[in-house]
Amino acid sequence: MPILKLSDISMEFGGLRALDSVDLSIEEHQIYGIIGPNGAGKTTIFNIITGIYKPVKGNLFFKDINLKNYPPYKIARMGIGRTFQNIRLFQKLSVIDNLRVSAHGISKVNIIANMLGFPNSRREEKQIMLKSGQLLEMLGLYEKGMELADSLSYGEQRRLEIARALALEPALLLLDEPAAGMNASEKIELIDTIKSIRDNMNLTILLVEHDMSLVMNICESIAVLDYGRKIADGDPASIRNDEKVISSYLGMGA
Amino acid sequence: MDAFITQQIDAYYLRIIIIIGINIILALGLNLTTGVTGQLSMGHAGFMSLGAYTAAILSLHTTLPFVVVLIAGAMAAALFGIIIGIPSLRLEGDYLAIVTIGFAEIVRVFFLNFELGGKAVGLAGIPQQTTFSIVFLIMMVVIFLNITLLNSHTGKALYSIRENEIAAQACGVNTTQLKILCFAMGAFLGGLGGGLYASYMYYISPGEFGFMKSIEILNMVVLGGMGSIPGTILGVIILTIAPEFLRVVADYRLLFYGAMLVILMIFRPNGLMGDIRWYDIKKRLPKKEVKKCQS
Amino acid sequence: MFLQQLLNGITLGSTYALIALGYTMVYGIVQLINFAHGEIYMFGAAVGLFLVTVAGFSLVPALLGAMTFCMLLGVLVEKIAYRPLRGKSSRLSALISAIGVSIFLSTFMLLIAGPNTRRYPEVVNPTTYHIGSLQLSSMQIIILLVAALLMIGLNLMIQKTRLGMAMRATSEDLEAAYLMGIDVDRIISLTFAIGSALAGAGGVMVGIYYNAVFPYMGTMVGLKAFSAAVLGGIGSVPGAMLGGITLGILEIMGVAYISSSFKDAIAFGILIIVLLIRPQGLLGKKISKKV
Amino acid sequence: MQTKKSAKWAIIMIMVMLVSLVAGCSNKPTSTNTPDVIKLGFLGAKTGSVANYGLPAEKGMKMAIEELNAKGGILGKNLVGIYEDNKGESADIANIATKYITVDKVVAMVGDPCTGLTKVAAEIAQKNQVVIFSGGATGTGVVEIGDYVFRNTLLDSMAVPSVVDWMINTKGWKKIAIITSLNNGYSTALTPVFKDAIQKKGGTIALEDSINDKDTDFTAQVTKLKNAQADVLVFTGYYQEAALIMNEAKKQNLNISMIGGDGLYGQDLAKLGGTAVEEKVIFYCGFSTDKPTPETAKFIDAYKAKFGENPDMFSAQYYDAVMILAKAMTDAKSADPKLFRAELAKLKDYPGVSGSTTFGANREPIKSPVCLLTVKNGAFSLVDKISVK
Repeated sequence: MPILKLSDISMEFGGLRALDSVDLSIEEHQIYGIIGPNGAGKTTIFNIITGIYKPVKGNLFFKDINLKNYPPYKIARMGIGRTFQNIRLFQKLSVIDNLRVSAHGISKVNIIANMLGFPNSRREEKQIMLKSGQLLEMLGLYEKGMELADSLSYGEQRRLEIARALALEPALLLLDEPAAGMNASEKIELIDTIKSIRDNMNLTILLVEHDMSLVMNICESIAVLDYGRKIADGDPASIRNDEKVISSYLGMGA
Repeated sequence: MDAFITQQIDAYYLRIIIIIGINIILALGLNLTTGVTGQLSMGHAGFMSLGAYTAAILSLHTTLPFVVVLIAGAMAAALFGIIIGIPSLRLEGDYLAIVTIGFAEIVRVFFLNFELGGKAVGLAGIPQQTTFSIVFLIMMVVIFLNITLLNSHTGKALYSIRENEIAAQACGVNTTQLKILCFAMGAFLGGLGGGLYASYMYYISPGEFGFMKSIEILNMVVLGGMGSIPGTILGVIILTIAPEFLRVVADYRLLFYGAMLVILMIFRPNGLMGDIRWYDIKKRLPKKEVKKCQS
Repeated sequence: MFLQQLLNGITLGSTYALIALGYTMVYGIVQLINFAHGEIYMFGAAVGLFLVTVAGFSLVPALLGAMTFCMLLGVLVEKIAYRPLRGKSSRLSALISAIGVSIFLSTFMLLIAGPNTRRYPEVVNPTTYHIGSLQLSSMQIIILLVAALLMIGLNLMIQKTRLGMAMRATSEDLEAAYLMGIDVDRIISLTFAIGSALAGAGGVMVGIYYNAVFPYMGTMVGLKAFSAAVLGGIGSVPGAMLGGITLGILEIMGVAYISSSFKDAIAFGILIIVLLIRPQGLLGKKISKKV
Repeated sequence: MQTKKSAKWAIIMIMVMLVSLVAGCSNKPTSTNTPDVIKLGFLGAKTGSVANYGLPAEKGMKMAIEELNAKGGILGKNLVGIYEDNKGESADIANIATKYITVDKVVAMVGDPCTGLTKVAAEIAQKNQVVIFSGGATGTGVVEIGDYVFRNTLLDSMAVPSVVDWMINTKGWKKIAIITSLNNGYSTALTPVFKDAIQKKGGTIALEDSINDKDTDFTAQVTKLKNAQADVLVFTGYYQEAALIMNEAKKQNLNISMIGGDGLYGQDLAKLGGTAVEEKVIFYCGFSTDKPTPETAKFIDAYKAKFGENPDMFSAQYYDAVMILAKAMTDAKSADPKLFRAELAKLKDYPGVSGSTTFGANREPIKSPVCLLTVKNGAFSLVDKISVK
């Protein structure tokens, strides 16, 4: 059974069709890539999955739950974490506090307990700190844990976004152009990180990217978008040989 | 305790200290809504007047204990906080500011027409039940709860709304609920401070809770540093004491006050202590674990 | 009586609209509630009064003098209090700075002129025209005409001239406009200049019409005018006009037929309702959030 | 780096604040107990929206103190006035009253012009047993606060019935419209007094309407007034709005007289109203610069010479308040509020510049006569003097 299934999703902005009857099916534990040129509707798909936009047509299921009826925060709590293409960190919070916001999302303790410092709240708080510390370690941000997010370097900010999404303990992680603005060696490092996250944390990863090499390298399955339509999907090898893809995308010398 | 304090401290200074205490309660309320959550509220005086009038009327016409009176005032304000919080879900920034200004004006006009509240004449002879120890006690509780709340993960979620609402939602933060909650809590503290104020001043009238009062409280939060508890407290202390010292140059006081705001915003836009992170001093990162994953 | 009240409302509304124009222009470009705008309006009234009574000017030179003064004042305020904040600090800081300027200016006027209300001498021949049961004073006609002319002129300038185009570009996206080679600072200065000059003109005319000039005259009117701008759709010039007149009529009708006790509450209450139903205002563009 | 620097800076700031606070608390000012002066505290606004009452009041008080000191002071001691600005706000007046009493050690406070603010200060004065003497609080519930509270002003409850009687029986104005300024405590308190008197004297109320202080647009109210076809308009607010209402009435060709209380007594009534108020606005008060008594004439001349403007009711009442306090202290041979307070309560037929004053059994002032003033050629002129019944 696929963990995420989009069927016949369409989206419009002021009469402009951004997505046109897109179907996607993502199996559990996959690293799934969506590629396409700028404006193909990649980020729109993310915004639909996470509930920021509601599609004009179609349905989307996450483990049998129709996400259409849920607000963004509930979708996040179900176990869908995401990063943003244009980094959206909580700039004036410390690195570890950025993670604690996500931990709040899945916390079981209510605000009163928090305010009064009940034992269950304190126990949970300790747990959260511990887990957040581990995540920071994993993404190589431990030493920066107490700094403000806006004092981090660009690469570190990207990794912090991933860490923050992971703090939601997601079953599905959405990465929006994780390699944007990175140099070759950073990209290699990123590939390792993504793979190890998937393996160690046992989750499914969906990423959008226009860097072909990265996608071909780590994705087990790929969908290609062009002008809001899915023109192909399959494993990297078949995508590489797909004629439509070559003509509309690869052919342009990527 | 109050007897001891009254003996030790000159009445004039004691009065200023008590006013500082009340202002801290008021300002910490606004700090929650505007400083922490980033919902610009320019009608805090409206909540304050709701609390003040409720408490004043109750203590004039009933024999309820003072604590009950205070809480009733605060609850009345909190109720309106929720009502005003609802537009904050749809409106942002300056639009919200205008709605809150409008709300405070409506409340003021309501009290101008409110028979039981003495209309424009106001209410006089409110029993003076606010004492140093009561203000001090409530202030300490409020500060304590603010600190525990803002240091908890819920607190961080509140800040995250100010920092980036969309990302906050993507992190599973129920921004709708927290925004309304913050408006309610801010209004609650506004009403609480209002009740204490009414019972301390003997006399309240609608004119006192005008736009300038809201601005005064906002300035306290901004001067100290938005979202910072020590900052807000410092802002309150400075802006409560400064006018007393500046009385010497009475005529130029407001002039100076205005100029100070501009200069402060240019040279320290985050307020005096907005960019200091007291948190660092208190909390440490958990110990580094033996590496479990081989990345 | 209804028609007379309607006319009263339109005149009051035109005064709001004149001031609202300045708010809407500044807000449209730098997204700042220029709280000092009400005080600039007050300065306009005061300078005009000074020119008429002390310097012995007649109406038109006094009006021009007040407009020039306000223009300079507006630009100065922008240079000192807002420009240093632009880009590097939050909108709230800018707002606080604006409030600071507002307090500073009204206190300054209080110190140099005293708290008393003053009146204009009769610079306009106080003729009253009768149309049926309606009465229309010469000053009312002047206010309505000037407000309409300024609005049309402003709209033409924004729509047709290069400067207007640059303004629209800047309000659309400040950074992009900068990259396109538009001198953003100059455009913002000009916006403040034009908005402040309008406020100055409004100050003189309202001062003459209502015969009242005092240091705090700008505060409440400023708030109302800003509400009018929001009501009409902030950033939109016809919106400011429509919002101002709507607010004026609502207020007067409230006083006439409901109760004068709740005059201000009616104005703000309607504003809140409009904002909840149509947050972008009557004529504003709906801005979809970019994610 | 940045963080460390600002942290240090902030800590220094806090230290400075705390030290100054502690220093302020512990360090009782040294100048307090200089025994050779008697201190009086001024209560009134010098800035803010009611500064127009506080400023002339301050001048009146200053003048009285100077005159007394020129004559050698009281009990051989010089008088010293302390003039703080309360901005017309109750939090400020409370702070100031407390400061006067505990830091400056005043024996009496003079003020405030406004009833509400006077009540705030009176509570504090009563508690600390310091005399407070208001030169303007006309509303109810002031002297009830306690036996240290006095006022010297023409009470509305005494003046209004005579005035209404004059309106109805002398002038024949029976259909009366009444306008209240809603955000003005003085006005909302005065309106019921007028309504009560109108009912008792057999008048009818044709229209009840309201405005707000600091409004400038009264077109709607005047249009309504015109439709109501009343004989006369009673306006209970202040002179600024009175002038603007009359201006608007003139614009709408409405020929109506306006009656009001001493809130209309401000020099600016004539300046603002121009021809619209000439002989149209009539108000009662206890002080008139027109046809003055010899004492009043002397005061007016001295005031004009000193400040270059005419005194108003507040200057006169503050002047009188200081003089009455001085008399009480001289009579009691003491500047101790506990002692001279009793002398003060005995005051009878004091010939002040604002009319004669007697304190009745409940310490309420009985002032006579009531002057009805109007504006004639830009100056206040006496219409009638009626005695209080």
